Amino acid sequence: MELLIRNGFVFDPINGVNGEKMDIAVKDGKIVDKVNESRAKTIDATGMVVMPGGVDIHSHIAGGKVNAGRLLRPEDHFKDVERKTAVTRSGVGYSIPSTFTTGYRYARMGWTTVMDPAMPPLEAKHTHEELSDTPIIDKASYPLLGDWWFVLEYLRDGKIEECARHVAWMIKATKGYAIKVVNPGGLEAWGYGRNVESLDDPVPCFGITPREIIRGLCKVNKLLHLPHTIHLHTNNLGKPGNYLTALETMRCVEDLAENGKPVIHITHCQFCAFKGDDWRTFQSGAEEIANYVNAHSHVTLDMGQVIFTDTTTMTADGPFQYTLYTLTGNKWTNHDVETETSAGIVPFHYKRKSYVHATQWSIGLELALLIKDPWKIMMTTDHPNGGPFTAYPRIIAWLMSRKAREATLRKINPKARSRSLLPSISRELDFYEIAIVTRAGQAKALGLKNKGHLGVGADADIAIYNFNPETMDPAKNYRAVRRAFKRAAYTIKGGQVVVKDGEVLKHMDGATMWLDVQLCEPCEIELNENLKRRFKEYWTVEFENYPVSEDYLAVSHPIPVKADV
Amino acid sequence: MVEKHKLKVVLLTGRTIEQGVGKELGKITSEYAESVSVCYMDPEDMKKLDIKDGANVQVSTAFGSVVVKAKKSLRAPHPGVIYIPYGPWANVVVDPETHGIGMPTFKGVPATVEPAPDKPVLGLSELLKQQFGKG
Amino acid sequence: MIVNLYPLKEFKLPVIAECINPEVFKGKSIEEIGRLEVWEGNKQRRLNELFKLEAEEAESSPEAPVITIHGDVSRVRRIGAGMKNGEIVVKGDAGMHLGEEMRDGKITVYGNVLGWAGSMMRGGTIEVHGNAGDYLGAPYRGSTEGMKGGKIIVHGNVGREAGAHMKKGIIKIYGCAGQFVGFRMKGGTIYVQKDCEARVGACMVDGTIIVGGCVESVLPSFTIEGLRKRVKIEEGEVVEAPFYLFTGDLTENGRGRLFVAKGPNPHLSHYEKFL
Amino acid sequence: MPVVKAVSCPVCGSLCDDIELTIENGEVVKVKNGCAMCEAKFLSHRSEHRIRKPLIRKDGEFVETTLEEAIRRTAEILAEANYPVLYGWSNTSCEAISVGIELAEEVGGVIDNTAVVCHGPSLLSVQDMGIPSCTLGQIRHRADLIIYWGCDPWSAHPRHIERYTAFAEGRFEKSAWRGYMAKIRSLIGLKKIRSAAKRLVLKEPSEIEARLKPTFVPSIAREGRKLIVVDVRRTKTAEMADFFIQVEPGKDYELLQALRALVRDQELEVDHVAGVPVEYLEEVVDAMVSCDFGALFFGLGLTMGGAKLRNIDAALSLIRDLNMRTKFVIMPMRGHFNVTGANMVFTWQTGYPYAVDFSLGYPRYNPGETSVVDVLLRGESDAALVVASDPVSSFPRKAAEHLARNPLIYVGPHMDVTAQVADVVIPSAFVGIEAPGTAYRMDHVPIPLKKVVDPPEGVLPDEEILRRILSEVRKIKREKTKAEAA
Repeated sequence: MELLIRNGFVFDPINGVNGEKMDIAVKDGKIVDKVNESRAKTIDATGMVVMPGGVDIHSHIAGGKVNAGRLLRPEDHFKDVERKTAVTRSGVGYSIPSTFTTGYRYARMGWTTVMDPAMPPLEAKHTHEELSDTPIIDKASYPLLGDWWFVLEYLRDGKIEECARHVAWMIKATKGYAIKVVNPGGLEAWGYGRNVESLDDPVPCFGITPREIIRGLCKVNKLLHLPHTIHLHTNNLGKPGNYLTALETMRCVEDLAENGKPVIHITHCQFCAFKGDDWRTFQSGAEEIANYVNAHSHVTLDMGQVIFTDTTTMTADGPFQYTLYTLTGNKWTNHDVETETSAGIVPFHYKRKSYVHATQWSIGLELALLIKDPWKIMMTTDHPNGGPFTAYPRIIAWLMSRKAREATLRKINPKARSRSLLPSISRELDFYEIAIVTRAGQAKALGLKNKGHLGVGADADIAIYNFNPETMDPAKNYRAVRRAFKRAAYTIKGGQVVVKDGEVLKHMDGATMWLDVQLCEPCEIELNENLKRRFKEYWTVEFENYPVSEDYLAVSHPIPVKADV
Repeated sequence: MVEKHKLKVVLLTGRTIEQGVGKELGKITSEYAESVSVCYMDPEDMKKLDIKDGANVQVSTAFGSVVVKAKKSLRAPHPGVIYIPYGPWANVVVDPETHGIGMPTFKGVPATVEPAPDKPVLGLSELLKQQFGKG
Repeated sequence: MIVNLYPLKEFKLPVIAECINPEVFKGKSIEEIGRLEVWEGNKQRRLNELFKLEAEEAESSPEAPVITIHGDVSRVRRIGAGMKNGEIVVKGDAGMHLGEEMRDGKITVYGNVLGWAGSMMRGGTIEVHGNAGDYLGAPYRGSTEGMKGGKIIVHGNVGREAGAHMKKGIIKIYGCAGQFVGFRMKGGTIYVQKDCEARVGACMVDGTIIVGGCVESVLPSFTIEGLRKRVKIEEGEVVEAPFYLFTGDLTENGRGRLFVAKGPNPHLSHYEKFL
Repeated sequence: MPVVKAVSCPVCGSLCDDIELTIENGEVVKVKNGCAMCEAKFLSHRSEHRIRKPLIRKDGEFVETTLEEAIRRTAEILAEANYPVLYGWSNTSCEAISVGIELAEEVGGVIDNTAVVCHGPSLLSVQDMGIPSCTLGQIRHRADLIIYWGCDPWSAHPRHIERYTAFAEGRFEKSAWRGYMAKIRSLIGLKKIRSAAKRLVLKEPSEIEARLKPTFVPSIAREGRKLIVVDVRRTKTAEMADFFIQVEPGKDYELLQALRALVRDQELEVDHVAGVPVEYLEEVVDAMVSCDFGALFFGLGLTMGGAKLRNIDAALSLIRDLNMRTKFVIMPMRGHFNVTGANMVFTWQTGYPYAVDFSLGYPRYNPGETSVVDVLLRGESDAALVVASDPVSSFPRKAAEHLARNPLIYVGPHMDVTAQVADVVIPSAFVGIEAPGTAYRMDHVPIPLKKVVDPPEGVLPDEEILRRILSEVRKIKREKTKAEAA
């Protein structure tokens, strides 16, 4: 199968291509130098933007928590339905779409790779069953390891290498992709309804602090040579004044950086860039965070942008979700997972007229615009926490157009408007920068070699948007930008045209990527014996029933990693 | 409460370990039929009706009537409450009303119990024939 | 215009016909109306495959059409859903979700109506001369958006959870009511002329419930406030009788008002010692 | 003899996965670690009551047929139906359920699982309130107060208490087994003392009681894990409890609301609630708010009668209230081994846990309207496929009647009650014994099911049967489209 995309404006930041008119050739699912023009199917992309397929570094699309959210909210689904067609399955939205709909909606916007950021290891099979039912897109998931008893105990005892070996086993056993840490120490404390409040607050019953967990897992990550850094949801998330915690967290691993490479990813940073002592004095801490990030190279961030809509918040941060429930009185689901982690879900409505919500909206955009290097900040909504991923076209419009931002600013809470930094920011991202914050930067941060670019050998995941940057100014025509990104003219996945004019043409499986972490051989057996001994004490399932076998992955895509231990 | 050897009671249906084992052994086994064509009663209520353990009784509700064997409840005292394990016999007398939620009323149905020494407890296939004309 | 609908058969399958709505009929010819889409089971049909349609010009021509259904449409769901004006008259029984999310206009049913009548209603009037099913005026599953306005009158009995999550408006029931009248209600008024099953006003936060008949019991989480000689239901409708006034539900820090007629409820007399 | 370890038990929602089976000549001959139901199930695969050949009803009697014929007939019935019902799913694998949903979508039917007649009301209330819960290990490690309300694990989930709650050994909480044994022994001792005292000392009984009492402190004040049982009858589980509350049938809602008011430090204007003195309730509430980690398990005693779904609403609200004071979780005691899995797969594919109506081409959900019992009671469906369940033995007669009146297809391993009134019967393999798959424990932990022996010759797993039906339905639809075009 050969394909030739002709004459589009290509934005491929990893290869330094900035809007040049060129052809992209595809053969057998990969980008190639050239194809036989008479045999190849041709797509005329004249007057259109061509980019690598979108990559989402953080989007809750699968697993126990997401499904508990779906179950919780029939009223979220019943007016947003997708009818079955000759090629597609039916489903529902809105903020937590069913699996088939999730795959289709991403593909319709030109996204082809999505990372689910929070997999409770004990329930990893569930995450994978859902990922396998999420069509078209490639995906992976990060196991939650920051409060796993093994990690707490080994790090407390200073046994970094032991810890690394067990983490490696866990990543393989859960078919995971990166180390996810959520409110380190806080989730274990939540087992008894408590929390930790600073990096040096000891974790009850374990004699270890969040700082030690973060530093320890950073070291583990390096020992294992994992392609992504540790992926951290900070302590004190969602609390006024937490920008200080975020800064301290970034600082606490400064010394672990080598060669200017990132060692930590602070996720949905908007939620940890709050200044103020309480909700009344609440304001943006984006500037302070941005200043720090501009001066350091060991951190990457994603936005966690807020959209004014009714959505469903869900994180592994049980105590945070509990706070959200006490603030709103809304329905509340909590799900603690033995020995490992927790989870909470609360529906939430971000309102334009609320000072706090409007300020949160502003913080996300301030971060993205004040951080100078687009490779350090990625566009997300922390789907569905800040809003559903289907809002990406709107965020792109805000990033590209001051006019778009002003249009929204006019409609928000006046106090929030008067305090927002946005009116003073003139920066408008161009398509090259948009390609970085929506695909290239994300692929790079994830260490995905074949994603996020259109160089020879890359996966042929391509998005074509019907917007002519030569004749139209995105800053002025932001509505056209929104329309273009909402319904891709074409989405090509693995060399196959899956979407045309925003309509899904094909239901196909995407791959699930996971790290096949290879340890130095002899310790594997030792490791298993050790695990087996403690299994009965720690978990309520048998050792051999715990790991996820490859059968659970519709299309398994192991990525070998050689570890140092 | 007792009127001509008829007792007004509240009917509950539910799980018993015997029913649990019986259903796993197979629904056409005699173990299953014997485990679910019974009605557990408070011993005091049995005295009122002047019946012994194992006597046939007729349980009637607004929705139907079925003959089962009375059994002395080991979970007494629960006067005025009878208990029939889930199964085709109980289904004849439970309240099908779901109150708009999909769940019929399997517990707490007003019922009467009366001795039925002359009426047989039907076997499963006889019961199915009687109720559905099939089976 | 008046549009008369006659069912062409006794429906066995569920029929979904939200197109039976004056707003939709407005400005259409009878042929066009006949071509409107409905679902019968899993098959898509046209309205005229299920109904015989007749149009007649009304003497005074109201702005929106009047739709009259002659016959049993208890299998037909979503009649008048979302309607904003005009009138629907059902001379027979009507199916579920009648007048769901209705904003204005009037629906009259000279028969019974099944569940979710007036669900999530915002305005307008529904009058049912027979009985109504469960969840009268209540929201969809998982939602707390109950009735926000309008009026529902039922001359017969109603099922469970009438007026659940109600915020505004009035429901008058001249028969008996099932369990959980006014469950989690936040405002508005519910009047039940006859008897009420248990758990009236459970978890109510605000609003008023008036019961003229016997209540099976009052929840332990209600507290007695006093005796009242009469209660006003709405402008021009007052019930003269001594009423116990309870407030609750304490478990929700509620200040909802529950009036229960004293006469038919001697079993509540023990509350008088707290007065 | 080969022994297979770490086998998951396909009976109840506890999904114990530590079963050891001894296999001889392709048959399970010995079951270790399981309860009575587990043993019965694993030994039943050799039962004489197995269906071995597909059956079709002709002139009122069953005749044996080929699998191809049975599948063709099934597909014809479903493809022609205007409003078919596809019911069951809780005793099969998630993989089979997934195919079942695709089939329901293809034929525009209503698909429902057995939750509708067990914890459906719980799910409805969860959709109103949410549910503060956890996995069972969390309770094993931490819970110092365990409440079973309207459920009798001793009968329905026999190993629940020993594996996950009061008698389990946890990291921070130890098993209450020894305390329980001591209590039993002391009760036996007490009986002996009493009768000895009567015989020898011949004192007034009240005097004996007065002397004996002080040494037996109410066990609710005892240290360590506590067990409270609330039920309408003194069940076996209730006998183990430190505190038993016998509630009047149908009055659970009042009791729960009263507890809520007490947790909120409000006074009640009544002396008794649901037949229980308010002072007792105050004692129970003390135990609730003073525990470090409480867990409430509830069963069908709350969902099947009285206030039904609102019992659960009140229970969930009670737990929400209690979380203001301490840590408390709540969990439904799910019955069939994979009813939770059925809810999970339904939810991720359609957005809703059960009672999904595909007749308009997209998922619609409204129990009471789209739930199978109501569809049957109103007489709307015109055909039914039953997989891995036995509705005729679990539905009220009137609902079962409508099932039996219309074309009815049964897929399952046993000659169940439903099979006996069906029109097409397709035998299937036992999932978890003869076919592998995945099931979800009551706390949403996915557990793999093993294949330990081969099914009888020619008998396929549910998943494969459903796939064949689906492809046959599609074939029939294509043929029909072609014929119409021509």
